[in-house]
Amino acid sequence: MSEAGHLYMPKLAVIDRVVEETWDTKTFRAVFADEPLREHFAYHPGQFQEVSVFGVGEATLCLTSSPTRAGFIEFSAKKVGAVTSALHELAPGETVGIRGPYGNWFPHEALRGKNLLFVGGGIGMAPLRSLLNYCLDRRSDYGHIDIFYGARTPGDLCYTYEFDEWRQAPDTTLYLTVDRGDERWTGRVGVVPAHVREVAPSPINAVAITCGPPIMIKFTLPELTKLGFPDEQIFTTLEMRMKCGVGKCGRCNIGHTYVCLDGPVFTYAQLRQLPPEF
Amino acid sequence: MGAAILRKSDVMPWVRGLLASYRVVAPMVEGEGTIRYRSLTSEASVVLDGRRPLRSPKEHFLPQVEPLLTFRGTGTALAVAPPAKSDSATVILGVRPCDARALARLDDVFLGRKDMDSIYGDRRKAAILVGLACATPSWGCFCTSVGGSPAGTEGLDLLLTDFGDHYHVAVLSEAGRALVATPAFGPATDADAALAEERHAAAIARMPALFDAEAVAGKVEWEAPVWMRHARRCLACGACSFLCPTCHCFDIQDEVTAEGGVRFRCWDTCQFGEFTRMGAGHNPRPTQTERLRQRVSHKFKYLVEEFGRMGCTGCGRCVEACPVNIDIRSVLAEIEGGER
Amino acid sequence: MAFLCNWCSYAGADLAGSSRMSYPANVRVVRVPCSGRVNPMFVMQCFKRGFDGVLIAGCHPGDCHYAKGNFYARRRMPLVQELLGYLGVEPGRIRFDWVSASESGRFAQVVADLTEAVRRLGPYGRPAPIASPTLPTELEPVHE
Amino acid sequence: MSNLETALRETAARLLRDGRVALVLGYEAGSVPFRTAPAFVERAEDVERLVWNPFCTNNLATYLPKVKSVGRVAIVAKGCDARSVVTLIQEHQIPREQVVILGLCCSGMVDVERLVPAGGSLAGIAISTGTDGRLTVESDGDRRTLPVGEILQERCRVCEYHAPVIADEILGDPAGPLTAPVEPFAVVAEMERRSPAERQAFWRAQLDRCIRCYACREVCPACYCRTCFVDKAAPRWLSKASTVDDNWMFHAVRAFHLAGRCVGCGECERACPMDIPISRLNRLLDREVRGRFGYVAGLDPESVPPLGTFRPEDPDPGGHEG
Repeated sequence: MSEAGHLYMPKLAVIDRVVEETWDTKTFRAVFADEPLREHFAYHPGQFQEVSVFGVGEATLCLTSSPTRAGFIEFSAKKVGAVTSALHELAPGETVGIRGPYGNWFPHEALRGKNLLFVGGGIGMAPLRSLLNYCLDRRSDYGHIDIFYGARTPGDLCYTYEFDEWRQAPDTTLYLTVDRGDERWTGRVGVVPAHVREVAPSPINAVAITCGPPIMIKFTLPELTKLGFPDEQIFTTLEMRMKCGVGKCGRCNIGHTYVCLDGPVFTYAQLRQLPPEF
Repeated sequence: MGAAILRKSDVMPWVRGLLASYRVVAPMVEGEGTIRYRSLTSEASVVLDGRRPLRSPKEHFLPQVEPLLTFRGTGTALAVAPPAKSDSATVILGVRPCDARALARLDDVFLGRKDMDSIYGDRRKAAILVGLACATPSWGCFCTSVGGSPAGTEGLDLLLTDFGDHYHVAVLSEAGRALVATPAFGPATDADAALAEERHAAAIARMPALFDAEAVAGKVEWEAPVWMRHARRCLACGACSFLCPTCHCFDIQDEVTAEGGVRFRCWDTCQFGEFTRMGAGHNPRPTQTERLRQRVSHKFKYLVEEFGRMGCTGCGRCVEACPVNIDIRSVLAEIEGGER
Repeated sequence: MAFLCNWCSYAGADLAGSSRMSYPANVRVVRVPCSGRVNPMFVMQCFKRGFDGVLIAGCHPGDCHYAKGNFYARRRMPLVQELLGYLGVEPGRIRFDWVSASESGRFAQVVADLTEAVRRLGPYGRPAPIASPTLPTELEPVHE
Repeated sequence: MSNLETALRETAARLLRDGRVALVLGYEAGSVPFRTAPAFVERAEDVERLVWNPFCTNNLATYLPKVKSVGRVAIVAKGCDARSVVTLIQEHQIPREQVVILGLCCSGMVDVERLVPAGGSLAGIAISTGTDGRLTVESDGDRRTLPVGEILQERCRVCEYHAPVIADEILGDPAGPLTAPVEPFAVVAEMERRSPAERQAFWRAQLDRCIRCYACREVCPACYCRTCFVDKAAPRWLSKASTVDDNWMFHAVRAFHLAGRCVGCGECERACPMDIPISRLNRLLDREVRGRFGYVAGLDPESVPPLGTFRPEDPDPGGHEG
């Protein structure tokens, strides 16, 4: 047994802050109990982790904070199952277990100098936010940034408190849309892919990063192809049922690809190679 | 590496001697006559004859349920502890060649793929495997069709061959030699070695290969009527996977106890519906057709692509356990023969 | 563990309490709308979790607030006693009876009888820890 | 037996050709001589796959809720299987008019372990059926002739309904040659002679061997819940860990869910890879339901299941003393 314990031993972290994003989604900021780890928990945008609520279980959640902002980690959870429901009951001061970071990440090195097109839907914005804030913290490394973010209703939009920060960032444009507006909504209405088609961002020296519900991905990928984005320059992160996160429990394979090891970030070109079982 | 002779009457004295410095795990009869590998106490009755047991030594390295950690307290006072160490030297008796080969497949995943699982790894390092060659195959056996043999030595430290009132003991490793260095063992002559060879050949002759597994690996296709044809009668129970010595999928869950709680891992199977069901209900493998395709492709295609060797050693337990007679040998023969 | 139907038995127990009747304190009460609501799984879960005895009390036939809940229970619970008895749970551990809202004395008596019977039978058994037949199972003590 | 097989194939072909059914659920040859496999025949020319022999052990009624979407289904049903179909109709899992029951008068299914002497191997066994229904078995180099009646499964030795109680077509002789059934509840009484402590020890040792593969649940026609209590997360009745207590809870609750519904087809015990005698629990409840409510499962699709109704004159609780 290595001194850090076996592969499945989580590290303890204390909930520092809970933000209610929507009626069923919360963002948790956690601080590692172990002092050195608090500062040096190295991770990349796009990676995921197994969050434990002891007595209930573990949930696979991506890191939504950017590694450029050290001292804490953030993850968002939609209330769908036993563990996420238990998470939603937690208040600051409670302890959770963290295993990770796991999986690959958005290739932020390779994206340097490129224009970035973010296309997010609902809770799918969580992994994109990690990369977006990473790029905004190193703004000069990247070209023009377009952000398309949509949700079913205005009440389903997450991270609303960072919208201004995103809008006012240099050479960055934020397009918000909702499937159904309400009386106070003045922005765009309609599904995200439609707005991407309408605005038609240029694919020249550009990369698209998208994540959202399967239905949105299904209609966004063809739009990006029509706009001229080559398959290798479209990145998405797959939501598969994962359990161990380290390639042992046999749960997250698509063909012989293990999403927890070879993903969760894939290019559209890679997705096309995978058997249609995700 | 040499050989020895062990009279059957000397087996239990030898085993009692082993208990002084090893934990001994051996096949023992339970309930209605089914055999299970259990940790031995001195007066237990070991079953070393008969056919390959329905349960395998996999259970020692990857038990059906084992604690990963315990926890107590809440808030900032929550404390977590690792499970008891399980790396004490262990001798496992009566390991069939197909089960020893199966452990090598588990090694690929638990020791090889990316980070090592130290819980499994510690037990593997601490285990000495005493093999027992198969004289008569069980009705589901097909080890010879997947590159194995009833007298295979891969992964074993000793191989016993039944000579009636005594065993021929082939020494296959230094660890095995250490076990044989006791008065219970007598010298083996060249004639013994020849007789062992003869017995092995006879056992192999009883098991002609049913298909060429190498060919099958290349012919496993995504869209093929063989999946639906066999999977239609599958009832989605877990018998095939739980008894399979190379199936290793597990789930991790928590249980609250009086003192606090325990996180454990337990066997799971891709044949169960909720194995891949996601939070919002989407399930990439909704019916048994996808699940049979996953189970067969994983062992005969994906693992071949990743490790260069199949994830099946032909023990036949899935064939014998299936309540609706889904016979993986028929599935593979159909795949090899192409769709008739 | 005592499953008390809200309209009769629980009221009877409440009356027993308010009129200062003494009955063994080691009974835990779960209020259910009706004895017909007591799912046999509740009874089995009690024994699985280490309870030593279970009482299911409902209204006398004809008094059920929902008219027929206790009639269904009257068919169900004897079968539960038979099945669990077959599995080794001594019949004395499960008491199924009628207690009306006014029968506070009877409630105290039923609880006393059941507790005495269970005391004589002894503890039913502690839930077994997670065990593997080939490995040690003692979990290391949780160090603070 | 073979003329039954021929009659079965002709009936199936007729039903398929006339378009009266979209699917015939039957048995086809298995991968070894002593096993058959459930068959799904959809075309008249495929009826040659259908077989009838003493190894047709599966209770095909378990497939009915799964295949009913194809339209009308014909099902080959032994006496016990037909009673399962009655239960499914009674519990509105499949409408009566949507299932065509091919009732086979069955003379019992073989207990595979009894084909060979103790310790013998079934590997490479050859079996041929004589005209008189006796089996000639060749294995491990010797030949034996075995009358089917002597190597029956336990459930067949106690069978009271070898002629199906419900059928659209009856194949075989309803007054068939089955010998007088062994008293079905003797095995139940045997356990009741043991003390509670002995019973508890017996069942804990047996259920400790359960690997929770759920073969017993999946082969059982009466177990058709979409989400079984085992798979529920809120409340979590059962841990996924196969501890003896959780196994105990699973089998206790499942047995109770079958009270007054189990027809005693014995498939749960046959399918159990660990040979755990779980059908005894159902046999006990069958005896109790008959004794207390005069009800036998799977005889009348119009009747109300015993725990779904009551009679005012049902006995009051006896207030069991220790």
